[in-house]
Amino acid sequence: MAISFEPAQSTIDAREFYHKMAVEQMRPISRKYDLEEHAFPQEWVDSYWKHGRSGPGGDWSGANDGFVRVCVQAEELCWGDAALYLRMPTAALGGSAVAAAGTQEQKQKFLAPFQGDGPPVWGAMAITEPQAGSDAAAIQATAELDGDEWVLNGNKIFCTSGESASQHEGGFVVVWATIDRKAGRAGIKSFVVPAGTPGMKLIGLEKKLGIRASDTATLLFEDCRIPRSNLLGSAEVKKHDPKRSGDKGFKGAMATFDASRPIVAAMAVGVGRASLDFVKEELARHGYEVRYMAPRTELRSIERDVLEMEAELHAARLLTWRAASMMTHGKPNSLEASMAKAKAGLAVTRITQKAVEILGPPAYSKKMMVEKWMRDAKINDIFEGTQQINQLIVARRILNYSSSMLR
Amino acid sequence: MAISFEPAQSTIDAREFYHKMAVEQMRPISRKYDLEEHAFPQEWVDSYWKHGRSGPGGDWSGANDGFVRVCVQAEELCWGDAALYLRMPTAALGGSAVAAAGTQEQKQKFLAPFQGDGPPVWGAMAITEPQAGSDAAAIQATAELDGDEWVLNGNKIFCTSGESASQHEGGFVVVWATIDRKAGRAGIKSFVVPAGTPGMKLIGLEKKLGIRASDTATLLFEDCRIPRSNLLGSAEVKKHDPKRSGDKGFKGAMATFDASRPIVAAMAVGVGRASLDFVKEELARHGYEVRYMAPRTELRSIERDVLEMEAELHAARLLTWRAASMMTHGKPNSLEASMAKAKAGLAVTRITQKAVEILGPPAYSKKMMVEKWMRDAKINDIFEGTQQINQLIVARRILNYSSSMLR
Amino acid sequence: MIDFEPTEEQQLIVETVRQFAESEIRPLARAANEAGKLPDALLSQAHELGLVANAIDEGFGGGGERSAITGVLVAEELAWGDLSIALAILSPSLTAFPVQDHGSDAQKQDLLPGLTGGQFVPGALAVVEPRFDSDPFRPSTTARRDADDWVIDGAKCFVPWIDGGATVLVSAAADDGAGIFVVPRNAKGLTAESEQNMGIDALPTAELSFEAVRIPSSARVEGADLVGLVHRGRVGLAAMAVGVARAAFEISRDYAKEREAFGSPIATKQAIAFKLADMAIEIDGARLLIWEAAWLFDQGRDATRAATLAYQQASKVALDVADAAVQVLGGHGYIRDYLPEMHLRNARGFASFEALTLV
Amino acid sequence: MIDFEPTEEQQLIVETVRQFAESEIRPLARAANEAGKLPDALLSQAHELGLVANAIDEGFGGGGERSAITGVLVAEELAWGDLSIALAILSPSLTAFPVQDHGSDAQKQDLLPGLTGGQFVPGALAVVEPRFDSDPFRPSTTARRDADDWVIDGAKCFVPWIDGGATVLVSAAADDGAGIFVVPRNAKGLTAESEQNMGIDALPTAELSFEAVRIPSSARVEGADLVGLVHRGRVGLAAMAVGVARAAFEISRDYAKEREAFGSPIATKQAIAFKLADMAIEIDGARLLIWEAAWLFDQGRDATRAATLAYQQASKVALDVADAAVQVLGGHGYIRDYLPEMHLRNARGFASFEALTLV
Repeated sequence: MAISFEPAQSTIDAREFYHKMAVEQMRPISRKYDLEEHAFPQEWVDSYWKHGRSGPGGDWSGANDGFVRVCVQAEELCWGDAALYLRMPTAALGGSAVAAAGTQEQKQKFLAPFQGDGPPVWGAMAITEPQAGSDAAAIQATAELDGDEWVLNGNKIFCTSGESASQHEGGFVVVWATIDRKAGRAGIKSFVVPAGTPGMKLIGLEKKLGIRASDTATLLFEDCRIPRSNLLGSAEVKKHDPKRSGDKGFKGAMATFDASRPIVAAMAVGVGRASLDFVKEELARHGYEVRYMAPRTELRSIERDVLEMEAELHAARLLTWRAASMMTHGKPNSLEASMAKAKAGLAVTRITQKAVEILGPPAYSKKMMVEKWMRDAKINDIFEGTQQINQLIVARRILNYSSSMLR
Repeated sequence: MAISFEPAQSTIDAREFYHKMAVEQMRPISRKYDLEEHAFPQEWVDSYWKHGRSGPGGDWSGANDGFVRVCVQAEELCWGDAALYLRMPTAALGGSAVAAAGTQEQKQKFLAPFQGDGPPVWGAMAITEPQAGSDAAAIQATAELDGDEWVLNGNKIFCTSGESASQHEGGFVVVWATIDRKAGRAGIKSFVVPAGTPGMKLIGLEKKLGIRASDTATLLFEDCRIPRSNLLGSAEVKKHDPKRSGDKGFKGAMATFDASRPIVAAMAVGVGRASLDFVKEELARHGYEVRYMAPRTELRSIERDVLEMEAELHAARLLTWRAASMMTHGKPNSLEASMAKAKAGLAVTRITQKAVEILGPPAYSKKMMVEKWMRDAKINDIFEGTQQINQLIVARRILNYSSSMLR
Repeated sequence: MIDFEPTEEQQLIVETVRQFAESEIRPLARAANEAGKLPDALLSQAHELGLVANAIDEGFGGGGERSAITGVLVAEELAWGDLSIALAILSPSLTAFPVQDHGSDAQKQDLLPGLTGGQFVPGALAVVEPRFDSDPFRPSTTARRDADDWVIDGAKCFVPWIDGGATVLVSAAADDGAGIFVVPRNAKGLTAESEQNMGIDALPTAELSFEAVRIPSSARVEGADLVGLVHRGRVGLAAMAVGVARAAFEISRDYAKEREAFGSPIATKQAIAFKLADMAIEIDGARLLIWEAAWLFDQGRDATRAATLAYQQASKVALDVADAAVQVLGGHGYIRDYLPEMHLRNARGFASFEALTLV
Repeated sequence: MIDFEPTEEQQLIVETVRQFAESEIRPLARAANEAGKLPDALLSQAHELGLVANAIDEGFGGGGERSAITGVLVAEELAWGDLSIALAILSPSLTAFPVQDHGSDAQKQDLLPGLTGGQFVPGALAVVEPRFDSDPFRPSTTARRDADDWVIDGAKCFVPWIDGGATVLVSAAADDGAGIFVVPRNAKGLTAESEQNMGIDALPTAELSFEAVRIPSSARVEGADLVGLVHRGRVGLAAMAVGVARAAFEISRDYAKEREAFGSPIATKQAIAFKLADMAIEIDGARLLIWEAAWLFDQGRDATRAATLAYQQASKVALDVADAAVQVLGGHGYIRDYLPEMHLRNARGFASFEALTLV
């Protein structure tokens, strides 16, 4: 091994493939689905299902840049449109949970439709509850065993792709619920609820600041029955060691964040780059060159802004790739994943906000896309752990503090 | 009353008086005492004692701008040199404590030398201990009553003017110590220890980043005996209500912060203005005008820096004056005093750091004063409650949280 | 003498406006935003408070109490209620103040009485241009003399375009310098296209296009001072920015005290509490800069520097505070059930609005 | 293939240098700073590690393993120990690299063997000028042809001026563009005045004044690329900035875990813990930018943009981190018993140093 920033050919291919898709399939409909909130982006779903999912990004377990390639895919597609990216028919976080904690049989059963020739399907993960926020241990939803079935009850909000995953046959929602409220975190398990299961009800869709083409659902579980075999991991509740995070099911589900955070960071970088690219194009169009060797005393204010945006964006990108690369090599990357997520979320929030300012009055109008990118970008500072949650994770790791020592 | 930013004539007079003093008495020796750390600035002490202390700043209880005038004085003199300002022969924080919590007799006795015709004298306050930091309730120094005397034992660090106050006859140090360790905060009292009292020993002087002309002393109290009447406030320990801050002595001493924080904020503003004024002069000298109506797209990077520095500095100044004005009118100003202190400390830290950058290579050299102002300024982010302590105070007030709810 | 207390009369006005904002404006804010439409009845109701009329000369039916300080106090409170609605309520000032300050007797007679009558009549001012390098002090829009007329060419954006207005004041470069011109909304060659912006959704604004728009020579506001006008616009906006920031701050503060995570209110976490403290400090700091600029206007002194700094600082603070408020609310900050996301969108506009209100 | 792991050999070098920095440099750092004097023995000791010599061609007694990546890895570790000492240890690179990369055979023969010998021989490079608007790419210092000589006029600052050096490389504008010239320290017309700076106290630096300094035409480093040189300087400095930042971060982290207030370590307070988290994140982000720039050098590709961004980011991060470290230590951060105040002073210089080391 040696430090290198030369992408593998397969990464270059992936970048080209997804960039083309972003330019041709996403950008043309980007504003439309921003304005028509909650409309189903049929053409995009079909296009991704037909061409996108077989593109050179999906399987990263092989050689070359591994998980970095997944990040490059996310960056390119979110350069296209972050909301449409989230709306793609994929197993998403639900799939990661199944892959991380499911048995071979579960993987086969639930993930197969995503490879198949059937109609488009979605996966989703339902964790957050109205009163719980980032505090997974405070989950109130319950799962009770009744004969050979688990009976789920509870209310889940902020479920990305929750509408698609719960309504389109073949998809599924991974639901976090407790099987023993007294056991705290140890009692929390995750369950696969197939689309269309009676008792899983779509209650509403959030109206949001941005990423309006992505469905963010509220799901109600009322005596929702699923087969016993749909539990991910073990049903055992380890009560005696409150400091341990429980079994493979919980841990596996938590571990999905180590993979999802670099992806979310890469998404952020994609949106940020969309803004930055556009700013540079517009500046060039108006005859404002961004100089890398301008004398400090002659540098324009907006030039410095662009230089800072570039540095911040690329630092975020490299932190992201590092976390992804560690994942490829099977190294623990929780710290680095949270670093990347925290950095990218904040950097891109600022970059996209600055882009609107730099481009002046026209950029505040919906005639240009920068205002949308600013709205879209902000989600990256919030979901998959807010800025603050990721700072907390980083802080605990660098201080070597447990979660009880640093709250 | 009506919103007005027109200083009273007496404030204008004070500004002119102290500005002249800053230009003529402070600036010429500023570098000298920065380089000769711990040297006694005889000429400045004499000059202040002879001319400065009778200037139009001291007594603010009268009409006009009241305490704002004291802030204007601090700003002007710290524009001259913050370290020499701190080294002035005044009763300083020790004096404020006596004024706030002392009896008529105590005031007469301890403060008279500051008005008199004798040699220069200093007051000081000794609170911080090696292990206590900002946590006044954790004070370990003890005071025990033995007959008609208090016997003090303990170790005090970061005592501004501690050398001068403890060594020059006529001065005094107000020492915080507990008379009942079990009582926590309620047991903490303040005591006036006259200069030269046996058992009060000067152990060392700190070598510091900046404000090198100001003496920052470590004082050791070993069976240091003072008359019973040197206790400020009552000797009673109110044990039954741990939430109350104790008696007039403690409260009075704490209340001195409501007055001292605006002054410290004004000091910060003075140092910041020194840097900003100099930056603008230098820019003008090099033909760089700072334009207030430049088109956004044409603004120079360093021009924007200056505009931001001006706005930040003046916001800090106005927050300071507001806190001071409330004090003049007898309104509770703890919130506003901490706001001013937090803002000014941080703003001026950044302003002075930026000034060194803007002026390029020559500004990193000791040939110019900006590097010194950057070093001096940082103290304002630290003493009289760090940035963080003041944020904590502000947060508690705006949230209406007690100190036990927000730690 | 330096003092930070508004007069008793001003305190009374502030109290009245604050109550109006709280009980009348705020409850309608979200719906107006989603509908992209002003609540018309509210404008009439607000008109009865006489907020603009009070500043118009008595000779034209006004209260004769022009004060930029009162103006910024009122602007902050209204914008605390809702920015779009605040801009609409105060829009008559956009016509009234330039004409009152610099107009001819005929212009005053023509325009002012309508603004002090029983009916709400909106005003309009076109200063910002839909260009990357829009510069309010140096308009690209031109006014060319042709015989006894002025002929105007160019484009403007962010022009409040509320139903019921008949004229728009337009800044344009003439051969003797930039000036202000009174243009009828229905002038030939003037077209208005509705804008869709990231924020201020409820306020109808238009992008105006002037193609050889011909107006009589008397249509110029002869004494008009574009520089002063823009600065008064900036200070008014700055006050509104502080109003928006205060609204976002208060909502996030209250949310943080209510919302529990890991067993206690999130406001008990230093990361949240200190953020709130910083928001409070920055809001107060920006407000004081604004007050000073307004005071300079009222003193008839040069406020260029003070207004510039206040506008710049308040724009920045509003954006930062609104962003922080969204962050404090977390997922709830990102959805339109709560107001901070709207505050964030609104706040981002201040850097470009320039003269969407006047004090 | 994208990869973030140094080679095994590089890891070994880093480990060695880190140990040297920890056990040899760090213990002497404060005393050297207070004395304003380098610990001479340490330079000889460091010289034995062959850090610069290893990058010089084998033909001149070096190791022939030139790598900018290795360079930045080493620079960070040394600066983590102490910036002044790190700059001194690596100063031979200031002479070696420009000559090796672009010098004539005669120049190489003249200068390189001395740097690979048994004795530490310092190098010197004069690029920054003591002017407000100093621009490393466009020197004000001039080199004028006169018969067979070059005549140099101008001034430079931040020139490392360690005892034992005989020459200084100087950037100057010639009629055919900016170039690099080898000037003997004792050249007539060259005067060196010791500098007193805010930081890097232990490193002797000089402000040089050139008054008609005459050197032979062969003294120009003919192929020298000032632009590339400055960028290599910036990247080396950026790596040192990260080293300084890391040192400040670690000290404040350890302090925060030890220091108690209100009954628990201050690191358990979110305000402190999150600050430390941000410091760690920014340090890592800046380091990766530096690695990429260094990698581009090693690939022989254009690194202008990457080097500029890395330098800018690392300078900023170092200042912010050092300032935050002082803040974490509170009163102790302000006194010279602890290192962060020195880190702060050193960090502020990076924005101006430009080419005080080379990779």
